[in-house]
Amino acid sequence: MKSLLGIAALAIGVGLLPLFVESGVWINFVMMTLYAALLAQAWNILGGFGGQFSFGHALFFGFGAYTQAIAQLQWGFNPWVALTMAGFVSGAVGLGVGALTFRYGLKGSYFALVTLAFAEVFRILAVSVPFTGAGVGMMIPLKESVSNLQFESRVGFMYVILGLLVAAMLVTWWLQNSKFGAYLQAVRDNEYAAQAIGVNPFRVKLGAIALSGAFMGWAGAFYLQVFQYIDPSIAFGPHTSVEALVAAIVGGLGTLWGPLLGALALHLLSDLTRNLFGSLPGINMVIYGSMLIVIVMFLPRGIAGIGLSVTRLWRGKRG
Amino acid sequence: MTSRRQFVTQTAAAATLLAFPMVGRSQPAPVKVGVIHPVTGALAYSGQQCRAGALLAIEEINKAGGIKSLGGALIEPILADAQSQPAVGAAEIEKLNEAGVCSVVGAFASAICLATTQAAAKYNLPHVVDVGVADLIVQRGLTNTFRFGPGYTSVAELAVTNLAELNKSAGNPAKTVMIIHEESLFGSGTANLLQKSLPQVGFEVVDVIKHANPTRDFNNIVLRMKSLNPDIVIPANYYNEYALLVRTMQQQKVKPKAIYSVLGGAASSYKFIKEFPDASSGIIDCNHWYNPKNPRSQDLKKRAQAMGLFFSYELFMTYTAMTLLADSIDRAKSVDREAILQALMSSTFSSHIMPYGPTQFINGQNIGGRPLMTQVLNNDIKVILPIEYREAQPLFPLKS
Amino acid sequence: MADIILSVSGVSISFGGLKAVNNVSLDVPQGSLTALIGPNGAGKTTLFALMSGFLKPHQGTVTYCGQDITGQAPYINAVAGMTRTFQIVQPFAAQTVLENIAVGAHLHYPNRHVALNFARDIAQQVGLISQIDKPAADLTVAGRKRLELARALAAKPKLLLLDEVLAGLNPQEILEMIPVIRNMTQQGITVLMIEHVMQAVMNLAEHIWVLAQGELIAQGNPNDITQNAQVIEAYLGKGAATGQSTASVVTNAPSTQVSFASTQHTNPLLEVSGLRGGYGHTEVLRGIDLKVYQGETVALLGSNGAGKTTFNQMICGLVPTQAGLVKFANVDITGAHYTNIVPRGLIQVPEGRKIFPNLTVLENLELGSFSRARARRSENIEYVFNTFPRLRERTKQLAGTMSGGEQQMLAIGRGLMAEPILLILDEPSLGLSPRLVEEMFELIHKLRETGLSILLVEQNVAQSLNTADRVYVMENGALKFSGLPSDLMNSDDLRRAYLGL
Amino acid sequence: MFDFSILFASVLNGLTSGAVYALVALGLTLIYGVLHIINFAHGAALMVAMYGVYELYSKLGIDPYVALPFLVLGMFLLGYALQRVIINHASHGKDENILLVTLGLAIVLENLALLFFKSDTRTIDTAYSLTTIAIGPAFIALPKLIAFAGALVVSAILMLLVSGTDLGRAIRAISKEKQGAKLMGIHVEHIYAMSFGIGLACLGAAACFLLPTYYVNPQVGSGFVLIAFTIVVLGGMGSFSGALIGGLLIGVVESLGGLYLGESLGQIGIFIIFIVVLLFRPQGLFGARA
Repeated sequence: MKSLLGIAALAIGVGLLPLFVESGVWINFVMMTLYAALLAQAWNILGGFGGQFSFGHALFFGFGAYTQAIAQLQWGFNPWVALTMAGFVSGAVGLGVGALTFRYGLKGSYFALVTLAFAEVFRILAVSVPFTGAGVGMMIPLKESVSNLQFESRVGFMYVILGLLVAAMLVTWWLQNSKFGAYLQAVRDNEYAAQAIGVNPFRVKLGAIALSGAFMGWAGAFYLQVFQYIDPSIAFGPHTSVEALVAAIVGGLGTLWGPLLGALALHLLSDLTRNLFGSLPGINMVIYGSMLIVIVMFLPRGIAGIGLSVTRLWRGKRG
Repeated sequence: MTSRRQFVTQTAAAATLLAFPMVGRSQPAPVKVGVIHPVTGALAYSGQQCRAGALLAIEEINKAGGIKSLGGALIEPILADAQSQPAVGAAEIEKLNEAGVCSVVGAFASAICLATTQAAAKYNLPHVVDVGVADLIVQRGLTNTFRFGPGYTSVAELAVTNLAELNKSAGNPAKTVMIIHEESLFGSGTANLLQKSLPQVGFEVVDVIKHANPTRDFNNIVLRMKSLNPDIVIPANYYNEYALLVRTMQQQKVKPKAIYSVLGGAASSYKFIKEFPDASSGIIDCNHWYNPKNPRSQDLKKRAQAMGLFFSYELFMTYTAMTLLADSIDRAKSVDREAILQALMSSTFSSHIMPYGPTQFINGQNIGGRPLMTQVLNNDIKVILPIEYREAQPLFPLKS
Repeated sequence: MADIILSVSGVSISFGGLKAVNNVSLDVPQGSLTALIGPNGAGKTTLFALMSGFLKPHQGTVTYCGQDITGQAPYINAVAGMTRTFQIVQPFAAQTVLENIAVGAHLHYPNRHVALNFARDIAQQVGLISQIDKPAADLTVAGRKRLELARALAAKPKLLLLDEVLAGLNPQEILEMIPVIRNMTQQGITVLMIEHVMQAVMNLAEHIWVLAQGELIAQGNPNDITQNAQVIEAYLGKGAATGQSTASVVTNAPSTQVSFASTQHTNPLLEVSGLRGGYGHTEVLRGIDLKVYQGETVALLGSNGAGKTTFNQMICGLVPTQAGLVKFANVDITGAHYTNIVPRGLIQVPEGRKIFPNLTVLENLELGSFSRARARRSENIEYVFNTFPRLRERTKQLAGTMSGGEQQMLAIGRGLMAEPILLILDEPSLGLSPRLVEEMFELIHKLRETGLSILLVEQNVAQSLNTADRVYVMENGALKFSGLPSDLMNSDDLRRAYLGL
Repeated sequence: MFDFSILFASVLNGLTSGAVYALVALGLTLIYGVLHIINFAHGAALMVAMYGVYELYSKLGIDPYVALPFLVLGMFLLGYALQRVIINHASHGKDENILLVTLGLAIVLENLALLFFKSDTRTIDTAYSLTTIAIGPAFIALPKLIAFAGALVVSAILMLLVSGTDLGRAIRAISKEKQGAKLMGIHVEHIYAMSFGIGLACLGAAACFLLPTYYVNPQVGSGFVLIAFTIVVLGGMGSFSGALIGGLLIGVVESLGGLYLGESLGQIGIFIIFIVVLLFRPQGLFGARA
């Protein structure tokens, strides 16, 4: 219950923000942070609650973005319809990848690397086949109207991403308070013990990767609507995968607020360093990278784990 | 370490620029201009070259007494880093807008320009695109976006007509063409255009090969080239891959009648010629190029080299974009964005170092903008076409 | 005879060379409380795995409620009402006790709240109610055993397989657990338990199966079993069945008696006093005082879970010491890093061999002299090969592909490579066939004759007693007996410790 | 569609490139096999080594092949220090943290390079950079031949080290049986660091063989990481012979793929192999079941 109130508070708080903040920088900052939080939360569903580390979540992101683009440009769907589709398509892709990888019992580094490879395969395909616009990428025309899911101010987009994030967080809350979630975490912590009391690990993992993929897909669709242009390396390149997993891990795996905290911390960090040292190319990223290491060194359980007892710092799930 | 020295001098230059306003107390308020480029990440080199070009222009303008119509107000560059990501570029525009810039110059790469111009449009913030050759940039009806240089369509078209011309004057020695391009927007876009238009002027495109950035090894591409044996090879890619490709051709003893690049990443780069005199010799390029007859371009070149920088197209393209903007601000007689937009739209800017026709912006594109044909001849880059800028006779076909 | 809920007929499985379970058949009657006992490495846990579907038998069938479930996935069996616990407790460490139990409860209660409430009832039953909000990782051994039980109970099993839920508990805790288990049968749950703590087995089980070397050697009610010569032999080793034969063995080892007496006055080689410690929150050792003199062979006996292995690891520097003193060759090595202990010649041949499976036999031996006696490596290899001719034949074979006996020899050989001053042998006879056990002890005799000091940690009592100069018996992390083998043979401590009588 | 001479040249070329990939992969597979770390800083480390080669050549005029021993030593020390000082402490032994730490290291190294060397691509033009040798109908660049031979030699040395010395035995022993190793007095943390050091030392060698025909810039490493992962998986994580053969194989696949499908699409073959191997033979084509 407390968590639900928290989510509500977040929704209302951010929802009212535009009344007090006009600064485009801050609105944009909030929007991009929520966006990063959505990526992280999506990754967290599979990585944090399911213990399955993916290095290729860009796969789902890319499918979402391209679905959004193709549905509009080639099938003439309304962007809102496309947005809905994007999540389902990516979820289905998740099912496919999961069915393959989990059926053959891949876990740990093996699962991580296979996801990486899947993302890369589809990046190359996207570069090579015509209906994705190949290397030229896809650009949706600039038609700013709510019905067209394009807003003249970032505020509109901020509400869209807020809605998506809240949905992701509600799902996460559900994971913490449902049979499915309990089973998922049981499988993460100990597959054998879980089986002994009636859990089917394969089905549970499938559910998780589908959910995770769906939200990643919505994030991709959102990206396209905001920046209007997508190309294979933006869609399937490693950058998005890394952004998602770093924020999730830094924030705290398998927690409700971790991904948001992680995204916030990392965005503050990168914006700060960029604005302070922008004129010395490189040093900002040096500081960013060092901070990443320092955070891991001192918060092994992530930012959300600060409150936890010492013993819990050291125990907990295995990758 | 020269590299470190370069780095220091460059940032020092930036620092002094930023210091200017404090120096002159009596100065009117400085004119803030956003300079946004991908100075870190994959595109860092080009981004930093661009930034250097902008800073050189601003230094020159400020030394010459700033913006006259604003009582000699100095230009204060607000630097921004797009980190080679469109999303970051867009975020940086927001930052520049809050910093109160009256206009923006940037952002080298097409994908980033798409994001920054659109973000700037939300604030009616004038955005001069320095390089960004993708035509999408100026085809979206954004009223704040202006590109002084040519887009790849016009470059490709000109390249094709010029190639036909060269070939005809040499007695049509060349029939077949092979296109090698990098897989992203710029390479693929250019390649598509060439593929369409080359047959119309009587060339047969025997193969089009796309490659990733980075590509570790060009031998198999060159071997393919060897077996298809095209008369002309047309590369459209970035510096690293271009350099590797040409070197590999030399290693594999593949000598087509011409290497005829379109916006070639290295073809008309002094860096490349310096490092690989043999591999580069004879290469023809249809690319952004300065007016060799204009003395200003020569001393700009010297200033750049004095800072340990190569005089690359990124540098003088952004330099020019910056001077164009300064001119418009001067004519606008204000830092009001709308006024600057008007000034840009009506600009007939002529005191620049580019070999362009009369400046006229239509839907944000300067129709006067055009590339030149250059060829690497005895370790220097010489203009071969059009005639009015010709420095040397073209060498075509290459005798081998 | 009540109808049969679980029936195993002729199941066998083997790993590498070792026949872990060999043609075992048994029928578990509905509603009964039965036990499966046998020395370590007898194949009990493997048999559980075969019953519950974690392993697929190479031969034989498993029938549950009249249906053939051979090799059926464990979770399907669990849905059908067969659940198990694990010898090595497997909590969902990151989650609280209540959450752990709730996972089980969800099998029948999809609704979260209902499941949590049911989980609370279960926690109440097994006496965990006070700790439901702790993370499972923070529980004591006893607590985790309870949790293991609770989680299985929450899944409302018809048949419950308990794998050593009492091991490692102190007598008090055991006494608390017994009613909990009995209570289950009263609820109509059929219970089959693997157990080492015999007093529990004896007063709980109505029927007992005895497994040894993967084969069913005896069954019957508790009294028959305790009288069964085969069983006694399986536990206490050859000759223990008849008292006087062992006595003779002890007495016809005068040399040792002398060596023992003579060393009395000199300083001990290994001197442990008041040693305490364990893992995380759980104290395994509750103050151990133990001495080994130069040239002596000392046996440390005790049922498993008694803390013997922890003791070994602690003196070798693998497990942190919480209190007490460890002196080796007159040097205080308490809490020293293992890289400072091994070079002094305190060499352990660990339980479960811990040889390097991906290295060849020769390489294993070579690494034996990694930090000691490297100079005389080749001579020592020769010596080891002469001691174990069978290893010489297998020089280039990957150690992991050898049979258990050969691996044990390799482990000892690897230890000898370091020219140990004191050699600790942890369960050297574990999981070996009787013939190999014989060989193993002959070897230990040989080593002892060479004047090597040995600390022998064993379950095979009679054999150990034949070999040792002095004996310690450990129970629940404390020493219950210390003295001469002959004294122990005639005392009840032994039978109590092993057969719970 | 291609006549023999082309195919022959393409295969030869694939082998020469593959040998260098193998060298990069050897380091990765060693680190993975022992520490079970997926080292994301591997590419960055390669980049550092390449700048090392560049600096030695351009400032001190030391030929890349002469510089090899220094590079190997330097990279070894770097690796040892990184593992012992940073990774080991920061990771708390948790996979996800190790992942982040190596990721962080990669970011730091890449941008330090950007800071010190600027972003421009650097190449060295040795006397032999463009020399080619005719083997039958094919031309192979001399440096690539040297790289091929060199890579084989280095991997041979590495394998001798790992199979023939106590250090090597200890490295392999620890990868499977930590406690047993401790009881033999083998210092686990030290061996871990040694493995990481040796892993990076391989990159030192790779850098020396690469630079005469390649270039260096702060991002150069990224181009080699993914392919190195592929090779490691193909050869079986932790298998050295696997990495070598896998490297050569991938080199050839890449070369022929590029020849027939074109460079961009040709890459896909590599990743399809990668996925298929992971699914159906996760122990790798040559690795033994873990």
